[in-house]
Amino acid sequence: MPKNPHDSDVTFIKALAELLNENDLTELQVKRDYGENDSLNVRVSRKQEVAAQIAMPAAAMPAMPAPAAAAPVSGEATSPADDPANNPGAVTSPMVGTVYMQAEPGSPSFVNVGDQVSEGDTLLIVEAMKTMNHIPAPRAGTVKRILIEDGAAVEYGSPLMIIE
Amino acid sequence: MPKNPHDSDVTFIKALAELLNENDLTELQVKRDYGENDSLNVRVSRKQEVAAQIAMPAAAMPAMPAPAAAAPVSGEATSPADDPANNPGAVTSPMVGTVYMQAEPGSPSFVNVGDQVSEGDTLLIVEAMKTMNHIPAPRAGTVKRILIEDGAAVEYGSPLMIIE
Amino acid sequence: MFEKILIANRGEIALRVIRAAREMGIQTVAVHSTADSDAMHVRMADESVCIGPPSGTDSYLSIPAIIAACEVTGAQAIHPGYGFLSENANFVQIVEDHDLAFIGPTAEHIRIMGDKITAKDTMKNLGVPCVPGSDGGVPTLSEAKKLGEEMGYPVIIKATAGGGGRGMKVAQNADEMEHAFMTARSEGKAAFGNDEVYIEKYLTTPRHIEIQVFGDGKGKAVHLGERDCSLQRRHQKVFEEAPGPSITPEERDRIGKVCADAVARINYAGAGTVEFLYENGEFYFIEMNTRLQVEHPVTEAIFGVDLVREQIRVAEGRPMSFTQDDLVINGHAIEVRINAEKLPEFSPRPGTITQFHAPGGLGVRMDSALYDGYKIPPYYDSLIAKLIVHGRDRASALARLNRALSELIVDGVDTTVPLFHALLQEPDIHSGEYNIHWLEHWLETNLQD
Amino acid sequence: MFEKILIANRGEIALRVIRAAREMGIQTVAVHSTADSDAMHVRMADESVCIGPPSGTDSYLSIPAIIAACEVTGAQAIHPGYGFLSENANFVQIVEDHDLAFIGPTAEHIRIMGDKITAKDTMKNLGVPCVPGSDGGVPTLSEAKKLGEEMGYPVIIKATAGGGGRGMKVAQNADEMEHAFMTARSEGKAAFGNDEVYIEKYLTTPRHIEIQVFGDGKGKAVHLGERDCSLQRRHQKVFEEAPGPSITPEERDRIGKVCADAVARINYAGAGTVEFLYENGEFYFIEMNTRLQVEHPVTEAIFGVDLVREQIRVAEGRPMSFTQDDLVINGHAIEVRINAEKLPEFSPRPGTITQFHAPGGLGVRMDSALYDGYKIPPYYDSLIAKLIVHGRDRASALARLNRALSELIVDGVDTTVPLFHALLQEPDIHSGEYNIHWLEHWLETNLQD
Repeated sequence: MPKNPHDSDVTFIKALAELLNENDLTELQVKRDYGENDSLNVRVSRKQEVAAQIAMPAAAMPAMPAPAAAAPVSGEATSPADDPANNPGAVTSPMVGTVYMQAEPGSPSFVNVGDQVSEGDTLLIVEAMKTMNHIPAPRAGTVKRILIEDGAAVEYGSPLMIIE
Repeated sequence: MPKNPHDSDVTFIKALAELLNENDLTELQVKRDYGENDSLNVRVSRKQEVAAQIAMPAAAMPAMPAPAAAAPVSGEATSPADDPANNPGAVTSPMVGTVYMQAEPGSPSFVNVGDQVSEGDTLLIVEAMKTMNHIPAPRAGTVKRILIEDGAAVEYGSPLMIIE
Repeated sequence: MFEKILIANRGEIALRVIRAAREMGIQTVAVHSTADSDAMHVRMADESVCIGPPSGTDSYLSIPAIIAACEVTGAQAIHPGYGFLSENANFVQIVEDHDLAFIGPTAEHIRIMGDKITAKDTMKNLGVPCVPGSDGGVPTLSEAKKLGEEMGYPVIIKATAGGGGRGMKVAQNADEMEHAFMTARSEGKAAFGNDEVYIEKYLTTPRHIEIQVFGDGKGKAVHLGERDCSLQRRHQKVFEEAPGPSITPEERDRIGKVCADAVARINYAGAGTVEFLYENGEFYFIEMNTRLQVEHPVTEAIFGVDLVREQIRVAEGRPMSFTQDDLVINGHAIEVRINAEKLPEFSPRPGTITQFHAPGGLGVRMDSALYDGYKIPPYYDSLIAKLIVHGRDRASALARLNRALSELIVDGVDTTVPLFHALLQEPDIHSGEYNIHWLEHWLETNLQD
Repeated sequence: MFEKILIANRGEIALRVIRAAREMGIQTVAVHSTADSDAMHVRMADESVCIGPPSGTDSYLSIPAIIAACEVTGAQAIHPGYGFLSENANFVQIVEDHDLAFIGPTAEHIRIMGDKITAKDTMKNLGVPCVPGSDGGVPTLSEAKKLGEEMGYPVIIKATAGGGGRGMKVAQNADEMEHAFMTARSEGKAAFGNDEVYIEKYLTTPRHIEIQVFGDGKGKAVHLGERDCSLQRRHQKVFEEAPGPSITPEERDRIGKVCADAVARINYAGAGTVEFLYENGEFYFIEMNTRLQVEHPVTEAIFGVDLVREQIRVAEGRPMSFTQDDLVINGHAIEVRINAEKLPEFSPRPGTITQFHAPGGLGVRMDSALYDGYKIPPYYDSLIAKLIVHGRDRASALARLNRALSELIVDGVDTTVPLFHALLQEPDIHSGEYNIHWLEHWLETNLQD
């Protein structure tokens, strides 16, 4: 999610919403990156009712208590394309546990957005079974985003940070 | 971060949406990368398999004893197109019962293939509950085919003859 | 013993009978209208016969078509299910005249119980308690007041020629009698040209309690306790349970024996239900249904019996497979009727089932003719599934109902499932404190748009 | 009492536990691998935690992941289902060390029963009958012959160091003893460098009979009769029934009491199964499973109990909800295991379920995690559904099984359903005359391509 939404972003999204309505679509996805590589990634879909229900049986189970976006889920958007876990720079949790951003309460965070990290630098700690597991950077790069908060619960595969 | 290629993007996506609608597609994916390598990646799909499966559950029930081609069924081909009941000249049975082609054993048949009949002429008898029901020709014409045999059982709607 | 039977019905009840027959090794013939060619009962039966166009009158109610279907398939007996021809004495007579067996009581018993007045007289003579009332017309106010004192207020004064609520007045006490009596008379006169009125005890908050009976047609009969079916909307039951939460074992034994003895004395054959209003510990006969009830599975659950199998056995001339002593209640069962209807109006919603997923696990029974892709035709009843749960006690049955409803998926049409989710939030449902007016009341206050 | 429990399993058994918990008002946490994100147990639970990649070793068998999942969700107890960590004493110890409750027996009981020799010694001391055999090695032929006379032929001579069938010889009578004894010794010597042998009674056509026991962990225990699970392929049960067709009420009471007394004396907690070989009226202990069995629903059906609910109760420290006197057998139940496997090789067939339709009606229970569109992952067990039927007697249960199988639809993958259709054609299945070799024999002669 953009941190400082421009008016033009709003206009853009509004235009997409209208498009969706006018054309009776059910889904419209855009991935944009006008940075170095100037890329665009569009997905437009109009699912037939039946196909939709079959393809997304979770949605077709309204009576069933929603598989609660359980504690461990990081609270990010759920659409697959938005999911930071799909970002090629994502560092995901190798285990279930509780995240600590610093070595101990009061200490500075291991890393902050914008930091340069080397491969093997500790990014954060995941505590599981009273054990503090240091999660190392899988590669050198810049911390682009931090996707979890101190004290949050994570499950296996939860995206933690984006390092590019 | 945002430049302003929005308008052109909207136009582009709008064109895709219309394409989707016009062509009765269900999905359309574009991946564009006008950076160094200038690549384009398109996916267009129109799903109908799922709907088809839902529409034909009979075929999907192999474990179930086939609704036995019960006695009353006339034994003709089963493909809908071949089904004589769909022939515009078909005369169908208005009731369940047993067919007799002649007034009594030994008598000549009411009609034979090639006969000219007038509206109201008896074509055959359907016996039900010991009652002999004369089945009249619904219109004048030529008996093109006789679809049942003397003594056969028929259900409601079973094709009896084709008169054209 | 039968080798082949025909089921003169459709939907879940046709399936119910096919299942029992198949388990007994009996071949089945399904009949169907042109609208039901793809119906589950047609798929499940060994043979099928199309008997007419969509209209029920010309298909499932067509006696000649059904008899002819027996003739062409060689079926020896007909199970009528419920509804359609199940309580048509004329049909039963014709079935018997064609040397076919009717899986149900005799035409005479159906005829007697089909006429409300004859039924009440018959049952009264057989010792079954009825609503106290005047024997015929009550000509004078003083006589009316005397009757009011005798049977206890409130009472209802009804025009003999009346119907549809007109010419009916309730008197809560002796003071109200004069006004009620006069008004009923004058309304009767105005509406029906007849000012004769009769008087009955008026029940304010009764429950609907029905006793399941079963006779062998030869003078033996048993009862299988009661069902409480008080939760009704416009006289349609929506939620039934057994045993009834308000009925004591002593009451059950007493009224059950009265009913079993009554049907035994008339040599009743097969399943029957004696329906009562129940208030303040007293039972008041309403009518007898001479057929299998929609809600029979709750009785099957708590007694561990197969009532359809038993119906077929008795129709074959065999004895019942259980005695009164064999019939011991085990736990508690609840049925909810799932209709293809849109709330809050309960308007029928035929359509295509895009996904059907039945709940599973312990103590759950689904009776339904649904399948993925099934098209519910608009011509017939909107009942599409019955969910029956069985637990060790009432609380666990309710918990199981809640659990099972949360697993059920019926997609593509609106159903009454949300009603049951809502009912399970109600303390009165959990305490079992409801009567025949409860649901209507509740709907008025809770199911507005 | 627990407010939230975690189910350390997947598939139908995870669903089974979720259903019981939901009916008890307990919140549930499902754990799952990345391959099971769309699995039914994940959908049905109140919360879910992804604990690892597809490999069972790194997910459902990962003790740290499961303990951490409890920590982050606040689950107070863990139900292990069957398989995976259900009989891992080390896991149970760790669970307890983390102040979590394990819904099952103690680590010590699991450890004792997990070691075949300790288990046998323990059970023998507790009065449970075991296979007669020599106490340790038999050095001479004359001693071997003496033992043969004592325990009765046939006997089997096994190399102490042996395994995998090598160094094992059967002597049908005294005449064969010399040859068998010498051969076993020399094979043992050749294969394992050790010619010590021991001798056990050899059972030729035993049945697999297992006794369901249940203890409160405080010295009380009951038995819930037996299950006959003799129909096995490569030691995998495929068809289980209760009561066992060969077991008399007297035998049941006797062996049941022996088992219940044994587990009571060690303060066993929760569900357990004492497995026996049964031949000529005698029971011979094989092993004890310290967990819920796959086939527990047949026992639930005939006793009208919920074993998972009972497990949870006992883990909460509450007493059992039934006594031995409450446990009365009602009817007969059969379970068939439906695997995603292709006959005749029984090769696993993961894939997508294009249509799933469960059988319904009276006396039918489906325990399955299937749904329309579900993708069976290739990483785990091929069991996809258990169909359990309950009838008034064995014949009606078999008829119901036949009927229910004819309604079941599992499209998209090959399943073992055709095996059960075929078995229901076999007179031996209807007479109940089978033993642990029957199915392998039958498969050899009937399921060739």
